[in-house]
This record gives sequence, C-alpha cells and structure tokens, in this order.
Amino acid sequence: MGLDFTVVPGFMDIILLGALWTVAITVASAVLSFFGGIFFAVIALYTHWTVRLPFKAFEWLFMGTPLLLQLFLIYFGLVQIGIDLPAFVAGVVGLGLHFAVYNSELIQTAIIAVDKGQMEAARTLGLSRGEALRKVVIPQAVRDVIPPIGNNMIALLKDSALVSVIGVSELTLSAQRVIGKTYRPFEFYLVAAAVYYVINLCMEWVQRRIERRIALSR
Amino acid sequence: MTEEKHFVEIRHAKKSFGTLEVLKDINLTVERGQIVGIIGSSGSGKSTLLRAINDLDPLSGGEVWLDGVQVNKSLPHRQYEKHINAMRQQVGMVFQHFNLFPHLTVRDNVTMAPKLLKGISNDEAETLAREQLEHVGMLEKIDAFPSQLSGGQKQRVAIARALAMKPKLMLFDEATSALDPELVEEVNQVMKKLAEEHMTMIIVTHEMDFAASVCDRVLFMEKGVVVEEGPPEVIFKNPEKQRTREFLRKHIEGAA
Amino acid sequence: MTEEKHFVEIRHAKKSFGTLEVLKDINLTVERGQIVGIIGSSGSGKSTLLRAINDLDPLSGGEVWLDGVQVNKSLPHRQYEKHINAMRQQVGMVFQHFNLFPHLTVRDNVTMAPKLLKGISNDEAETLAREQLEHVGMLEKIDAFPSQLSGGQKQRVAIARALAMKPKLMLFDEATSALDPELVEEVNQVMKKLAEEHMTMIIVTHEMDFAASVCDRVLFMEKGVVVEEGPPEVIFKNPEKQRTREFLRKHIEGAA
Amino acid sequence: DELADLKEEGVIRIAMSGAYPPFNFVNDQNEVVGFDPAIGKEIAKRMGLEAEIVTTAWDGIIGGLLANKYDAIVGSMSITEERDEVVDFVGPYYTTKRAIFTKPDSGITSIDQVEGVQVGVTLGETHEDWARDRGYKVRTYKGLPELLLELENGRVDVIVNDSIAAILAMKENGYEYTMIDDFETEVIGAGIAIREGNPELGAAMQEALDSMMEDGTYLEIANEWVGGDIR
Amino acid sequence: MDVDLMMRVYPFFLKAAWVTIQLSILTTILGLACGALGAAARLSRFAFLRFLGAAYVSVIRGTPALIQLFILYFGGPQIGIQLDAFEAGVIGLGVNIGAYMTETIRGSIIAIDKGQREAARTLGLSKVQAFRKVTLPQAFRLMIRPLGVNINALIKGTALVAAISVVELTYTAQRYIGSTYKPFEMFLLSGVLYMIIIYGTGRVITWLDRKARIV
Ligand SMILES: Nc1ncnc2c1ncn2[C@@H]1O[C@H](COP(=O)(O)OP(=O)(O)OP(=O)(O)O)[C@@H](O)[C@H]1O
Ligand SMILES: Nc1ncnc2c1ncn2[C@@H]1O[C@H](COP(=O)(O)OP(=O)(O)OP(=O)(O)O)[C@@H](O)[C@H]1O
Ligand SMILES: [Mg+2]
Ligand SMILES: [Mg+2]
Repeated sequence: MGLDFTVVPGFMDIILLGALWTVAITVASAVLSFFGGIFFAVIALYTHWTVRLPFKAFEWLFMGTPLLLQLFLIYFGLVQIGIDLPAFVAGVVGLGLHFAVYNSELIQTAIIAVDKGQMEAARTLGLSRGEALRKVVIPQAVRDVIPPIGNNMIALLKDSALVSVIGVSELTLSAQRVIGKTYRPFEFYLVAAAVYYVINLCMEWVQRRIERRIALSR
Repeated sequence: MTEEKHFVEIRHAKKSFGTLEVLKDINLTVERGQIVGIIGSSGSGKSTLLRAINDLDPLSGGEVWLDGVQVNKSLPHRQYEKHINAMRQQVGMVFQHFNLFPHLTVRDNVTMAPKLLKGISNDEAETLAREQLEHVGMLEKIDAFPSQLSGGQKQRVAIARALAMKPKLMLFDEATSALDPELVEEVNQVMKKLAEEHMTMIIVTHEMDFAASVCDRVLFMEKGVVVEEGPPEVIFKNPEKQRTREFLRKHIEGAA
Repeated sequence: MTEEKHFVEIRHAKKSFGTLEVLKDINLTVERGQIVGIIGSSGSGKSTLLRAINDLDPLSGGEVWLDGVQVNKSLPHRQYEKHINAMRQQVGMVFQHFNLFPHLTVRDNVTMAPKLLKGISNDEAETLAREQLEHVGMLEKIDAFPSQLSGGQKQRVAIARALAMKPKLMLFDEATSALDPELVEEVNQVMKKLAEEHMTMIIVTHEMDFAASVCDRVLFMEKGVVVEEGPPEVIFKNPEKQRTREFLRKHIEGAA
Repeated sequence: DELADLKEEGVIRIAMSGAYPPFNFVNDQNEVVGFDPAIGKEIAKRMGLEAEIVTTAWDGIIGGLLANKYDAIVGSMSITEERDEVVDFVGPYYTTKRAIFTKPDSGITSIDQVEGVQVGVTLGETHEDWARDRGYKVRTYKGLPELLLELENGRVDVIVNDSIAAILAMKENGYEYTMIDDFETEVIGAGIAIREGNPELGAAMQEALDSMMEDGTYLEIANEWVGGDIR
Repeated sequence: MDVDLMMRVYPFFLKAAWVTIQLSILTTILGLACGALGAAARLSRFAFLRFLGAAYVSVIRGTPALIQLFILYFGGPQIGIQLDAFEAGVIGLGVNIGAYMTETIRGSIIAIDKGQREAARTLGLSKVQAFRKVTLPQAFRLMIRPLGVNINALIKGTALVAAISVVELTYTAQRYIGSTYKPFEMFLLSGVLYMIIIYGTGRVITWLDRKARIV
C-alpha cells in the first residue's frame, strides 16, 4: 500500500490541538515528577522508618504496576470514594507521581554518591541537614543524573499518550481519532510520530543546554 | 559547666574506627583569643580531633565544651539538630581537602551560608564576598567555579568561606599547606588580626615555622595521645619529651 | 632532537584557558638524575606546567621533549595513543589532590598499573606493593580503602603508586604538603636515593626548606613566566631579581 | 490473487481483538470463541481451509492485515466508507443498531433529552462521529467496559454503543440500564476485511457466507452466541 | 469480587506471565548491549560515531515505541525483514530501551571525577585500560539503580507487543476484561503477577547495588 499524505493537511488542526494537550500534560507532570522525585528521595533516605515504610509501600505500588493501571485507578477508582478529579488533573497526577518515583530512584543513588565531605562542609558552616541537602547535596546529585532524568522526562512525554484511556484528547488519541475517520493508519501515525519527535527535540535541546552549563561545575 | 570557664574544653576524648583507636583520652583547653597549634605525625588523629570539636565525627567517649555549652550533648534528635547547628555557626572550619562546593561559583561558595542563616540581602552578601575574597587575594576569581582554581586558590576560597560566617572559633586542618610563602605570610597576618579581635583558632599544621610564629601554644600528638604541649618556644626549641625531640629533630637542628 | 641532548626539555611552552594565559613561553631543561624544584605563588601555573610534561593538559604552543623523544607530538590518534602511553609509563606523577582510586584498596592502587602494563604475576605484585608501601611507611594500611586514610597517608600511597611503575622521571605536585616533618625527612631520603639511581625529578613545592635541601636547581615562577632559576643556594640566599627577593622575603630573613 | 496461495497453504489466518463478547472473546479455557470465530471457521471450512485465530490489539489490527500478518479480519468491524478505501469488505455478516443506554432513574427517556447531558462513547467508533455530529457533549473511552463503569460512576449520563454487545454485556453482569426507546437509526453492517485487490478471495468468502446463511448453519451459530438472528 | 472466575483463569495468566518474563529478559539483554554500544558511540572521539549515537538516542527515544514496533513488524516485510511477532517484539523493544540505557550509562560515566581518569592515564594505562579499570568500576556503582529504572519501565513496556498480536500478560488481562467485564479482577490478577516479576527484579537490582557499594 502506498503512502498518501494528501489527506493529512485537512486534519492538522486536530493533530496540533492534540499536541498542545500533550505539551501541557507533559510540562505539568514533568515539573511534578521532578520536585516529587527529590522529595521522595529525601523521604527514602532521611526519614524515620515510620514515615519511610509507608512511603516504601507507596513506592512499590508505583514501581510495581503499569502506569495504565495507575491512571485507571486514579480516574475510575477515586471517584468511587468521592474524589472526582477532572481527567487532565488525574492524568497529571498519575504521570507525575509515577515518574516522581522513577526520578527518586535516580536521585537517591546520586545523593549517596555525592562526596561525604560536601555534607560535612555544609554542616560545618551551620547549615541544618535540610539546608545542606537543599543547597549542596541535592544540586550536585541532580547534576549527576541529568541524562537519566532526561530519559524519564522523554518517557513521560510518550507515556502521556496513556491518558487517552481516561479520555484526554492528547496527540495519540487525536491521531487515532483521525485514523478512525480516514483509515490511513500509517500516514497519521507517522505524522503523530513526527510531532512527538519535534517536542522531543525541544526537550533534548533543553537537556543539552543544562549539560553544557553544568560541565564547569564538576 | 566547669568551675573555671574555658572557651574550648575537651575532656577525655576517645574515638575508634572499628578496632583502631584513633583518639585515646585527649584533654585540651583553649582560652578565648588563643591560637593553638596541633602538630604530629601522619595518622596520629589530628584531623579526627578537629572534626570532633564540631561533632562531625562523634566521639566514642568524652566531652567537648564550647563557650560554656557542651557540644556533643546527647539530646533527642530534633533538639540535637537545632543545638548543633547553632554551635557550628560559631565555628568555622577549613578542611584538609577544602571541600568547596563544585556546583557553586566562588561567590556563592562564600555567601551561601550567611545568606541562608543570617538572612543578609544580596547586596550585603556581595559586599561580604568581596571583602572576604579581597582578604585572601581571590577577588578576581569571584565568578570562577572551583574546578577552575589552582590548589592554593581553592584553599583560600575555603578560608574565605569559613570566615564569612564570622565564627568565634576557627579550625584549620592544614590551613596553609597549599599556600606559597607570601600567602602564608598574608594568612598569618589575617590570623593575627583575627586573634586581636578575639577570634580563637585551632590549627593543625605540618609547618613548624608557621606554627612557631603564630601559635600561643602547641600540642604534639602521636598515636592518639597528646605527648607534649606548651608554648612554641619550649616545644620547638627545648621539648621535654624524647619523642617530641625526635619528631622535631630536623627542625630543632635547623633552629639551633 | 636538540644538538645537546637534555633529559627533559620544554621549549616555548604556552597554555591558555579561554582568555587566561597561564603559561607564557616557558623554557626548561632538566638533566638525567637532577632534582628540579618549582616554586612560585599560587595560580602561577606550576601545576599546569607539570601536567603539560605528561601532555595531560595539552599545551597551546611549544614542545616537550623527554629523553630525546617529543612528548606532545602531533600524530594520528592511534599512534599518538601508543606513543603517549609509552611515554607516560616512564613518567610517574603525584597529584596535588592525590586522585587515589576510591574503589580499590591501597594494595590495588599500587599494583594495578604494573600488573596491567608489565604483566607481573600476583606474587610479584604483592612483593612490589609491600616494598613500595614499606618505603613510605604505609604497609599496615595495605588493605584499607582510600576513604579510610588520613591526608598524609593518602599522599604516601599516591607516591608509592607512582614509584611502583619504576619511572625514569617523577613529577611531584606539592608532594610533601600533607606530610609531617619526619615523613618529609623520609620522603627526602627516598628521593635522594632515587636520585642516586638516576631518577630525575621535578617537584612543585611551597616548602622552601625542603626545596633547598633536596633540589639541584630551583625555578621561581610568577604569572606564567619563569622569573629566575638557579641553584638553591643562589635562589634562596641571594636571588638576582627583586620579585624573587620579595617572594622569599620571609624565608631569606629567616635564613639570614 | 491470494486465494491460490491460501489453498496451497491450507490455512487462513483470521484476526480479531478477542475482547468483544459475545462476538469474540476468551472463555475460561483461554480459547477465543464467539460468533466471529465460529463464522470465520465455518467460512474456512467451506473453502476447504483450516482457520487459525489471531488476537491482536484493535490499534494495530488493520496494519497487521495490510502487512500480511493475517489474511482476514473477522472481528465485528463496522463497514464504513473510510475503511472501505483501505481494505475490501465481504459481507455484511451481521448487522446491529446504534443504541443509547442510561440509568433507570436518570429521567432520560427520549433521544431529545440527550442534548446537553454527558455522552460516553468508544474512541474511534462510528458512534463517536455520530454523537459529535449531533453536537452532544462527548467523552471518549477505550471500550465498552469503561463505558459501563463510567455510567455506574455517574460521570456520564448516557452511553452510545452497538445494541447487541451492550445488551449482552449488561445481562452478563447484572447491570439494569434502560435502552432509550423509539430511537430511529440506520443499521450498521459488520464486515469481513481482506486486503484490496483480491476479488477471487472475496468472492469465495462471500459465496461461503451466502451458502451458510441459506442452509441454516448461520442461524444455528447466531442462536448459539447471540440468541437470535442478526442478519 | 468474582473469586471463582479468578480461580478458573489464573493458570492462563501464569502462562502469559511467562511470556512477559521471556520478553523482559531478552529485551534487557539486547537493551544493555545497545545501551553499551550507544554510550560508547556517544562518548567516542569520532564525531561521526558521536553523531550516530546521538541520532540513535534522539530518534528512537523521541518517537513512540508502538510506532517503532508497527514499522518493524508491519513495514519490515516490505524491505524483506520477516520476523515473527515475538522476535519483532524483542528487537523493537530492545532497541528502544537501549536508547534510554545509552543515556543512563553515559550519565554515570560522565559523573566520574576527571582526576580519576587523569591519574590512570598518567600511570600509562591506555584509554581503554583506564576506562575498564578505573572509570567503569566507579560508574557501575552509579548506574545500577538507574538501569533498574529502565528495566522496570521495560517490563511494563512489554505490554505494547499486544498491538502486534503477542499475547502477554496485559493483553491476556485485556482480553478477559473485554470478555468478562470484570476489569478489577483481571487487573488484580495481572497486577499481582507484574508486582511479583518487578519485585523479583527489584531485589536483584538492590542486591547488585549493595554489592557494588560495599566500599
Ligand atoms: N580548567 C581551568 N579553567 C580555567 N582556568 C584554570 C583551569 N585550571 C587552572 N586554571 C587557572 O590557571 C592558573 C594556573 O593554575 P595552576 O593550577 O597551574 O596554578 P599553580 O601554580 O599550581 O597554583 P597552586 O600553587 O595554587 O597550586 C590559575 O589562575 C587557575 O585559576
Ligand atoms: N573512616 C575511617 N575508617 C577507618 N580508619 C580511619 C577513618 N578515618 C581515619 N582513619 C584512621 O584514623 C587515623 C587518624 O586519622 P586522621 O585523619 O585523624 O590523621 P591525621 O593526624 O589528620 O593525619 P594526617 O596528618 O596524615 O592528615 C589514621 O590512621 C586513619 O587511617
Ligand atoms: Mg589530617
Ligand atoms: Mg598547583
């Protein structure tokens, strides 16, 4: 079967609107997952076991089950106990927490690897442990895991497609909708892939800039 | 609290790493405004002792008092944290390996703690940074990152960073090892000026000349015990103990 | 190749970091078996020069020759790699920050390179490690990891590691800054012994006494240029240049 | 034409999602059964072929056909113009109607009341376009299970679906939803999709389908799985 | 909750879980190989290899895995690559996760102090030797848990192969959900199995991480 892209322009508005949703979800969940990841890492490493153990269970839940299921439970499950989240919010919460747990894994490793002398130097200046973490240890830890955090952010971009299960009309869903109308799966999947790729290029560009900026600080 | 109030008092300090006893019953008092030097062979426990004053390497036994307050108090965690942060703000420390923050510029290395802990404004911080860096001749590198500095430059930033908190007590772990003679002289001047302003200092050093010229009192440590202490004239010219004499042989010969 | 064959020869060495000129036309020759000291103020380019001899920080201009072979040759990558590894095996280096391998024990820090590059057996490696560590008084820490060592201990392991490759040329960047006077004396002895065995050494140091006692020749560097060079008697007692005199003021006064 | 190749192989591969009861679904033995596989197998038998059932996610089902991963889709695929442009249809082999369901206590009893309430549909089905064309407030979902769940959760007030599948699903699961009456709509035909350019294969399948409709086998199958004639 | 139903169908879930496990293991192996090669390329001194590595990461990581699977499985035959669904799944997912692993591995390598490499080179070790004996062992400690994250994502990602008609754990659940209208029961069954697989993998990762961190 030959590819026929002449049908594409007529549907670009739907695709681009979907792309807008995808960007919105991705940005919001990426921010949540980044700060959530730091927060979780601190809980995992520095809190009393009474806090840590319940958190571990929570972490296992997110590590151990597919994102799809998590979104499903957040959207279809929570409403049954009276928490009715709009689909967009449910999507952002699900994606954000899921990747926060992933980021937390990365940041934990990096925190452990930061030279002990750094914490000591900060504590010696009179910084509390929290302040030392915030100002000295965590920035260095995050610096050391920029590439894998970049991984997670880009995985998040693609997984944002899953929020289509709860009816947010993001890029993949828009493409599927158009395919449902036109039955040109190859053309529109390729178009969607291209749009994803453009968003991905922007994210890579940001990552490269950050990496270049931190190169001096090693 | 002791009857006579010393500024720093260490009593029966003991410390082990596993089976290795690194500090064995160390006692030490320092008065306000004094400069005390600690000399001793490699691995004798000097760094460990210095770190204990800050409770960085908590002692296995013994007490550390600073200005009438016990530093290594056993307190519930939360209270201990508050307590130790307050104590540490009064104590500046320059590490043997400097431990500059690699992700911050020289400016931010110096101003981070005062900004955070004393809530000074950005302008005040800038003034403070320039003042402190000027002191150690590092003003021109204010925007550099630690990775761009030479060894001596790092050490000077570390000194500026510690002084920026205006501590009451300064601990130097081989403070001048990476400094050239001119800078040693400058740092020497800085120290003397600080001493006049009643800053108290404890200095671990291998440079006997330096110790002899700035210290009011010198301790000689060996294998976790203080072998001998006294004014530099005595320690360096005419030590009592055989072991001290041996350790300083070359120096004493040179001076004699 | 030059007409008269020097063991080490540096010609018109230049190096910049961005706009900062760190080395400006440095020339230096060292004969086999000589010990040359480099002194100078902090940030004057001493470490950079030492690193250039190994082509670690490649020069922006100029040549480095070792034993009749140019070190910083421009060669196709593969050949350059072979060439530089062969060169570096002949050159031992002790860094200002030691750079011990944190994931290896003291033993493995010392034996890794000889095992890998000279294919010595495990038994031979063990003997070698013990011998070298004995030399620097670190035998008892043979199984320790770097994180368990004091500053002076790390430095000694770094020295043993470099010597274990039996280099023809040793470069020390503040080799003795973290060593106590006794150890300085010991390392001094080691160096003299090495010199007798025709080891050539270039030593960056801030300890003028040390430089005066072990070096055959001393260079004084300032802002990327060699201000003055000569035998230690001249440099330390009676330097020609005003700048050298200033730099060494304290030392010369002391000696006078 | 691929008919000859199939004859030579002796096997025809038939695709469906395996998740659309009663038409195709998995039973407790993890076998794919239902109206679609039964029809597919019967057609194969009449063509002198062995049928091999493939289940695949709906997203990729047409792609798989076009890429020659199987030879026909007997998976309750509605015949639409757009689809017809990419594949050829045999059939229809059954028809169904659009239906609207709501909770008995919702107060919605006629199609006019659907205007302005939340309408749940399955993403990409023809019902979605229909609902949008009529200007309803539409929410889309992955499939019938989610639709029923949302009706229960109260986030949608009505759902639009093929009548047969929905009725059977509700019966099976004890849901008591009401279907909106006197709702006139065109019938939807489900067809067997094959690759374009295979008139002989299409004709052979159509012939097999026609013959089973004539001799009563079709009715037997329909009675077994759906409980009535759905031609 | 329909426990009866769950009891009747769980053996099929077990079988499907085995497919998921096989997929995961093979994909991990292929992914690690691609990741190692990719990282080597990205850190290479040859601009061309660096470009190739960057392009691999960018393109593969930047487009949806599902589409890559479609292209490989459906488009492959058009250029003469005939793979069965399982093979296409392993190759597609392995090459995909390899792009992520490339970044993970590269990240932990560049986090190692430059002084370490310099010290090794000064001893006369070749680039490769310095890398193998000094940089890599230290980077290993940094990469285990991040690779664990990749593997975790990969295990869950194996569900994608349902779209190319491999019946693994998730699709088994989905088929049964479609067939029985019992989503919670079926998700529970598959969820528990995923949890077991992932928990097991997590234990291995934690064990490796502890072992590597002994120093
Ligand atoms: N990577 C770098 N980027 C920018 N500037 C650098 C870099 N490395 C060194 N410099 C600068 O080069 C100059 C010379 O540094 P070098 O380390 O050679 O000094 P040095 O003579 O060894 O000093 P010290 O006695 O303090 O160790 C310094 O001013 C330093 O700030
Ligand atoms: N974390 C540790 N684990 C085990 N042993 C340690 C540890 N830290 C220090 N030691 C040992 O404790 C002893 C004292 O160390 P310390 O750093 O106090 O010596 P020092 O007097 O400062 O020596 P130097 O002059 O060489 O810096 C040394 O023998 C050292 O090996
Ligand atoms: Mg020490
Ligand atoms: Mg230097």
